[in-house]
Amino acid sequence: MASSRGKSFIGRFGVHIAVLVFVAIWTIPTLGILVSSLRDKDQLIVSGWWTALSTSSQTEAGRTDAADKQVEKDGKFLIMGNLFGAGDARTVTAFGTKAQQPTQFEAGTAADLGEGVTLQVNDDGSYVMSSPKAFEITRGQRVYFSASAPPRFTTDNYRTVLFSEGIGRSFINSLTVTIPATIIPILIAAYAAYALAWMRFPGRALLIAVIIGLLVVPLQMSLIPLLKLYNGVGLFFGVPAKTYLGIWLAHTGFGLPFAIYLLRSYIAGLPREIMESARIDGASDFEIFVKIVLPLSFPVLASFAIFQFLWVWNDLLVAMVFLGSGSDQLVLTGKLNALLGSRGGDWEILTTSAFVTIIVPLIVFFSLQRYFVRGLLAGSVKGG
Amino acid sequence: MADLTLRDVKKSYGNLNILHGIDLDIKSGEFIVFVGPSGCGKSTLLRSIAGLEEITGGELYIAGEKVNDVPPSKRGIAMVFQSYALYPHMTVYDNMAFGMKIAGESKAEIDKRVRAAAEILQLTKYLDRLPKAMSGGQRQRVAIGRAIVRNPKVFLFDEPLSNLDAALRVATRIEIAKLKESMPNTTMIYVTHDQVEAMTLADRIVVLKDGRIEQVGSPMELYKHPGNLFVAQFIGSPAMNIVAGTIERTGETSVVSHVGGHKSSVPVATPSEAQGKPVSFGVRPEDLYVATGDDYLFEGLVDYVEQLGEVQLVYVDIGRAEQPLVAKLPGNVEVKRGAKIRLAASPDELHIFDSEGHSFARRRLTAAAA
Amino acid sequence: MADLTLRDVKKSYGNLNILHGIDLDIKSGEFIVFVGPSGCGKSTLLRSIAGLEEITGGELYIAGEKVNDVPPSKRGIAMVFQSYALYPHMTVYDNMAFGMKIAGESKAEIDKRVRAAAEILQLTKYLDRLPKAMSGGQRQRVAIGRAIVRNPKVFLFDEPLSNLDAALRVATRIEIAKLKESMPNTTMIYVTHDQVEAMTLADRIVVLKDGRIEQVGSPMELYKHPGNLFVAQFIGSPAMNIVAGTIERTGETSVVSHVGGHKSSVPVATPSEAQGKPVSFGVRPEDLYVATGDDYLFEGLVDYVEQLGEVQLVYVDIGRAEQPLVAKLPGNVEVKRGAKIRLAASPDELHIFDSEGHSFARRRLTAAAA
Amino acid sequence: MTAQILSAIFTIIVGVGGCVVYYWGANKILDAVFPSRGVSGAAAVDNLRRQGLIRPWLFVGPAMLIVTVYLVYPVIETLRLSFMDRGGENFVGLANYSWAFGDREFRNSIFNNLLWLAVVPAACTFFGLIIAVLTDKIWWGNIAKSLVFLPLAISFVGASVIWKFVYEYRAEGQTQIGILNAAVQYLGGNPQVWISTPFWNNFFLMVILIWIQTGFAMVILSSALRGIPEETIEAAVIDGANPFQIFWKIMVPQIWGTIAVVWTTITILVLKVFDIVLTMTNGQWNSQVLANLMFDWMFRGGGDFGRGAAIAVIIMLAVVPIMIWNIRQANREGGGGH
Amino acid sequence: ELKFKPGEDARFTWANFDELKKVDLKGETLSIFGPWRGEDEALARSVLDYFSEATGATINYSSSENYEQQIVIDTQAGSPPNIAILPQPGLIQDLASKGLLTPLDEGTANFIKENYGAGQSWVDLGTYKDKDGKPGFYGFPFKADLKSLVWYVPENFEEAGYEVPKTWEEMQALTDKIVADGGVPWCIGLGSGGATGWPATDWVEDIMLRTQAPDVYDKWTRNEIPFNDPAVVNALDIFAKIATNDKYVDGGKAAVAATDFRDSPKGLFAVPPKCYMHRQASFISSFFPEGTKLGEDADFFYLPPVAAKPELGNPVLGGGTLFTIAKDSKAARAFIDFLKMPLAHEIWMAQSGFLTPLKTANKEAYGNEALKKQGDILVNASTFRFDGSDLMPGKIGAGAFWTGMIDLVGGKPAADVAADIQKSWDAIK
Ligand SMILES: Nc1ncnc2c1ncn2[C@@H]1O[C@H](COP(=O)(O)OP(=O)(O)OP(=O)(O)O)[C@@H](O)[C@H]1O
Ligand SMILES: Nc1ncnc2c1ncn2[C@@H]1O[C@H](COP(=O)(O)OP(=O)(O)OP(=O)(O)O)[C@@H](O)[C@H]1O
Ligand SMILES: [Mg+2]
Ligand SMILES: [Mg+2]
Repeated sequence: MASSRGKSFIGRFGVHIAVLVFVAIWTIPTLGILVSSLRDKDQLIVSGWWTALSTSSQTEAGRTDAADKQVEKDGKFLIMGNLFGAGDARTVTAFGTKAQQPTQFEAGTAADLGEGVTLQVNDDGSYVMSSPKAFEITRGQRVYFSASAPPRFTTDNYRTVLFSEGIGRSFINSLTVTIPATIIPILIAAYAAYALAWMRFPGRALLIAVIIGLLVVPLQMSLIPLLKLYNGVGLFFGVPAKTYLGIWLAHTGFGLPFAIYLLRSYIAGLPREIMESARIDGASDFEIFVKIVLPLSFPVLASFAIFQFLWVWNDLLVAMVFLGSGSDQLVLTGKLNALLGSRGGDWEILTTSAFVTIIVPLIVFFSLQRYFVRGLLAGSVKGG
Repeated sequence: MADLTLRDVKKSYGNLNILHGIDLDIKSGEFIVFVGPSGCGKSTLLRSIAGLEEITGGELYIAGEKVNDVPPSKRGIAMVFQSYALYPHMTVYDNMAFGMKIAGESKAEIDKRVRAAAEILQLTKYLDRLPKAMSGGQRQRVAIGRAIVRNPKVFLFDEPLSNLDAALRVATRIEIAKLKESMPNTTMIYVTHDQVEAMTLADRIVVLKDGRIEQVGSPMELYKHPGNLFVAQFIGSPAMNIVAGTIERTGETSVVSHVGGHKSSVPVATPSEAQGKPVSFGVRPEDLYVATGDDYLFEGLVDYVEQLGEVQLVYVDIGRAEQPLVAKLPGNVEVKRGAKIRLAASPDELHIFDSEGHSFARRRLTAAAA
Repeated sequence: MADLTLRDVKKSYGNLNILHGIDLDIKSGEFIVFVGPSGCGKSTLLRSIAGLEEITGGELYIAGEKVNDVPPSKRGIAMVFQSYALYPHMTVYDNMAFGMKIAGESKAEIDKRVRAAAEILQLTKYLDRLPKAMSGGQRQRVAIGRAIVRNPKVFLFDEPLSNLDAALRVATRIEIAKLKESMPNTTMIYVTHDQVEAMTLADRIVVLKDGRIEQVGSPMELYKHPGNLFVAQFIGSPAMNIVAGTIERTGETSVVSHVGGHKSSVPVATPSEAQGKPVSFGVRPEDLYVATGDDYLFEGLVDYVEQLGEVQLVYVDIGRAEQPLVAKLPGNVEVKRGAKIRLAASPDELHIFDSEGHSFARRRLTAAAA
Repeated sequence: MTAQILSAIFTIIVGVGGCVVYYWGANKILDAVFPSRGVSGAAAVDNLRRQGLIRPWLFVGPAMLIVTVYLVYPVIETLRLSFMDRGGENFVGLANYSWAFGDREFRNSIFNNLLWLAVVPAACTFFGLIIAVLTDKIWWGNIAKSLVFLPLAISFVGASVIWKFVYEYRAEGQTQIGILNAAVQYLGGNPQVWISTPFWNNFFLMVILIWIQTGFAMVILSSALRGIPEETIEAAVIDGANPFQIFWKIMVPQIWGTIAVVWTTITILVLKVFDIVLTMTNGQWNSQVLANLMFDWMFRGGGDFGRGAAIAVIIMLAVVPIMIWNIRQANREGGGGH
Repeated sequence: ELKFKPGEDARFTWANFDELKKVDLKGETLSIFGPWRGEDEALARSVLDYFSEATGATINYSSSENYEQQIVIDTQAGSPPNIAILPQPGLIQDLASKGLLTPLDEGTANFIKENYGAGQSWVDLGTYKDKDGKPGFYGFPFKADLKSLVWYVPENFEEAGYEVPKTWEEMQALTDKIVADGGVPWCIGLGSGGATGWPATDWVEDIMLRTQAPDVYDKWTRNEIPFNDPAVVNALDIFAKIATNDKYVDGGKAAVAATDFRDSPKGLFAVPPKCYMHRQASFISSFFPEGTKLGEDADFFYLPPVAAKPELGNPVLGGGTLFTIAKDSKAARAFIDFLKMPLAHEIWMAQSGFLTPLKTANKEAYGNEALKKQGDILVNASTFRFDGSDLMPGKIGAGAFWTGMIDLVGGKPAADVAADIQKSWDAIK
């Protein structure tokens, strides 16, 4: 844009700030799940995801070893050990033996548990419990402590999702569904959109009206009649009712009204002189479409491709209904869905799979974005 | 064979009538130029011939065949659009080659013709550029090139040279003339605002006004014997000077009195009933010369002088309310602003028009032809 | 006060250099016309002045202030775009009113000025139309109107009249001249391909070629004393005839031999070292006349005649390989195609250029000025 | 694995190729049956006219066929069902419709839907437009766009988790894990149960849809913005317009058609929205919307097809004004198609 | 890949496996559609594996997040799975009434009656009318959930000196004592996204069973007594008294509807404890913090009966999945027969999250003490009642009832809530 230069510093700065604020607001929720997907399950609902980035202090419970680990030393019976597992970088600040007073004693001091039994917990989590008599407890003594923990992240969630069995296969299934289900409607819609924008034939206006009307058809409504139809066709020809072809066509059908609507409005806006010029050059409608309209419609084709891709890629319902759920047909969303527990609430898996599924659409978005070129029509016609 | 016949061709946008019934016969191989004021319907007429606009009335024949419903691609035409209409996503080369590719010509043939056209139009350097990286004139040349590489029966040019510089314009004009010569059977229809182009290229000029034909004729005919006031003023630059007058005497040679009661005798026949009627009295700026003696047509003060090099345009205030009289005098005649000047013209170069604007001279001519 | 100063202004697209360093001083209130072949960078220069293109080198001052980084809206300019650049969604009225609305002018004032401009440009009928329902010329007029309703310090016109018919063109040209006169402090920069426009409107003409200034000067200066071969051929239409020659004798008055060994004496001083050097020998078509006696410059056969009414262009084959010689002769001189013709010119009108194309006459002039 | 990839590629080629072959082939056949090149004038013209009659149908044919099967047929089926009882077997006349208008929940849905319609399309289009324009001016625009686009790429289930971590409520004084309440608490306010405050919860749900769909509006509008002739903007700059004026008076009107498209699409989407409501509240706390209500009746507990279909039909009727408006628009712009 | 090698562990009834081998289903495919996903799916598959291993049938198990919707679509459209596993009797009833399900073999009902604890209750549960109004047995109960449980942390009780209450009255006293001690007795979370409110329905059902005779409960679920019958309003009231008492519930009453049911039990394990008791079904243990040992770190007690109504005995509220045949085939029938075998139960019992009322299944097979204890409660139940909201029509049980519960904890009087729900129920009749 010509005006981008020569602007005052403030003006330019303002745009950056504005976009930054906007993007920040838009990104915070997403950032939330990114961080959440890297945290472990239990932490997720204990503290806000934004605190995951800083050192936090938590009050927890631990347990000493039981009597079987006791040693006798200087006439005293000792149980020694560490409340933390290996590699745990937390530090204990205080501890206690009653849930009501979990931070009764400072770390490093000895607490009197009565009957001569004492317990000392050090800041590295090691403890010594001593008693003049032999311990008889079968379960360790509960110790409450307050520990400060550095930020802790785990890639376990990603490991669970990415290395779950059959995921690669579902990935390919998803692509097999998505690629044609993106390209086919583009082709079909582009032809139709061109015809509706630039060709003369009876019933054109009516068709446009119908297309717009069909935009609103709720998908769920059509599932049963269609599946019935599929079953009928399958039965009649003795072929399986649930095939890739079936789901491509289904996605095509559901995506078409929007595709035609979007493409038509764009194609109708192309300069009329260019079409006329091509017509005079002897090009047929087919040639005009292929050689002039398609190349000039790249921006809108790219936009639609992005949306259709997204919608198909993230779809579960249509895939489950029109495609079987066998391993050679189960799509990625289906596979990830299967990783979730029946009662939901596996937020760590949800957040992680949300991120895993995002990647491919994002690649598509990036690679198609360069077709949003400026000034595609520049230099073609002169005038207003 | 590509003669064109237009019979009462009409075109309207909604209830806005643009063409009011055009009748025209164009012989195969003729070079026709459409001129007329901006917005008079030249482009519309051209587009109707091309088949880009559906005409709303009348008939259109190309080579004897009625083409009202024939699509543009089958009319055997090539067209240069006023607004270029280049394919923005194709290079200059592809823009020019497109039509031939569609027609299925061989690669070699396409290449030969595109390069030849590019050479003529000085576009060879730019063959790989996209239209958006071209200057206005360059774009226009591409549009011309696109038309001339093809081999149509009828060429339609809509102001093809308007964005070219004088030199290139002359060169291209000559190329078009040559092109014409090399294709004696190809009909060319050309819209221009440039008098020189119109005069030099045209076999016949069609003068349009408000969607109607005012006059059709060879350039010289229009120049010498404009059929009406409009044509008289439109053809020739600067335009013919028109002053109001009254017929004092009718007959083979008429006498007209005009500004300041000055009487001039004009060798144009007027019928007796014209006696005393108001007329318009016209003389071309270039036909005026500085009167040496008392035998002058106009007298006035020099208002303003435009030096054009070899000639100068002298604007003379002869005391009428409208704009000053213009005289095109040789560049070396000494004329001072504010000075008094007397202008004369040979009686043969004088024109008179009746109150409806029709030329008396013209009427005589047509009578002679009849 | 709006004097413009360009110091070594450069512009390139990527590594394609379009402007190679333009130095130019424009005084406040001057009317400057840029001419040059299509694609030489006129529009680019205009756009750079407007601030629409970021110049890649040099400095640009408006009213003494360096404006390299000043946004277009702060430069106090109005511009007519070569491609019109109308707002497609606004009516003609709104297109013209937009700038004033932005400037916060009162409704009444806007209306007054828009209507006045529309009147001048004969657009009153079309004020409610959208650009897409207008003819090429009408659109161009809207673009002009949009510029003239505003009150800028600098006007930039990029071929504003190219799509207008001759009459309207003259009228508009005069309007622009008047506009200029009514705003003595407004600087105008005008790009055109039309010689007449350039000659009549310009205080000074800037001749550009391939992104460089060839010559700057008043119209008459360029016409009479072109600094080099390019300017000589570019100014004047048809272009100056150039034939190859050799200097036979140097001195205050030189003798040049040219086609067929014919020798002519020219009142142009040449230095002695030029003796025997090849030169170009130029004479304008309009300076040629039919030689009556033996004192002629060129002799040849009439190749082709273009009748333009009061004058005719006679193309004469004088035996050189290049294109024929052109002579602009009065329309009434009887010239037959194929006939032999002898042409002469006054020695004062002859030009000679050295092998690099520099004018000898020019050199003398500048020397005199120094 | 390779075998599978190969078979996937093969399947894809067959699918897409088939489609290409149809268009190419059908046109070739048409050209062959009615040749227009290389035949004499009159015949060519005749053939061309015939081609002109047939070709549009070759172009729209597949689209029409598919749309008929996948959408028109189900619509008719729905219409039929809307006059039937819950099992879809017995004719009940207009009973389902009269039930709907008497139903409190239905009326509540209509009200909520109107709210959604008033807010969401406007907000999405507005934000989308702003972001599309602003990001065009900065070097990191593409990154910014991608971030705004991101929500669109997240599945609905994912999105609902995201917003759980935004709206989650914990009692006052406890550690908040919802960022909104954390912020409120940080600023000294009382945490709110955002999702279950009737009326206002509608807006919190809308925020989610706006968050998702702004990316959609942005993508389409930004492709339209690129189509604006640069020169008109330059002209406006010269005319002294500031960026805001250029935006509102030059850019917006020129992409008005696209804005209408975006607006319409989102409006229709709003009429269809149910996932958000379903996963966040399932229509409780007075946040019911028509589409979710339809879904509820259609599939919950075996479903009542009659009532579900009746609601679906009402949703479809709601789009009629939008349809008319669009057709007007399409007719006005003329589409060049004469 | 069988989980437990046939013949190796005496806890399993391996004889069944050999018996099963006699059924030859090679080449047959059995499609099963069920609610289990994630870990549950793995557990379910471990059972299915034995069937396919023994008979040679191929099993296609699938599930999805919207399986309820999908089963409707699939059955309506005519491409149902062979076996549909559904936890909602209401939904099965609907499908059966539309003629979309096949009744199970004769004798199956009898088998259940004889071999299941509270057998008749289960038979009633699986019996529905078909299209023509003819009753048939459609739903084979396999895998049960126990709902009448109160979870607690034994050590918290120990430290505070609390005893596990034996009666409702004791529980009430304990509640007050905890408050007096400065603690919070209950964690209640009704949040469940779109299904928010359902945990409260379990409370109400449990209270109904403890305050009213079973047949009143049955009438209630069938709307033979109105929802706003004093008996129901009373139950709602009892619950409301707990849930809307700021002192009784963690976070105060505002938190009740807002807290997710999955997050709710975590208060038990907080330090210091945010609450001492949490009433929830057996499955909730999978939402306990990782590493929690049932029976040690956390335990449960039976939601006690009301001492004042000894005649009601020990009623048990539960849930479970019912296996139905949506598309008949030999394999489907054989599969149902497989479910009758103790082995089928024992395999899952030996792992986790599975209870069975099947008396012939070896209780020793339970994977841990907690399960065994729950199994005992189930088998010894004097009355077993299925989750009432699942028995009600979807619009009520998964709609108005939930919404009503939210209103109730929001402070709306119980009578009004009940009246509203009844109104909705009237609307769908
Ligand atoms: N975007 C661009 N990228 C590369 N080259 C360009 C671009 N725009 C213009 N040019 C080239 O710059 C040169 C100067 O262009 P400019 O438009 O200034 O010419 P001009 O003098 O106005 O010509 P005309 O009289 O034909 O309008 C031309 O050769 C043109 O091809
Ligand atoms: N689409 C349209 N709708 C309505 N009027 C139109 C339309 N297109 C052109 N016109 C009008 O028709 C008239 C003729 O236009 P046309 O383009 O033929 O003029 P022209 O003679 O080519 O003019 P110019 O020399 O300026 O190009 C003009 O007055 C114009 O305003
Ligand atoms: Mg025109
Ligand atoms: Mg230019």
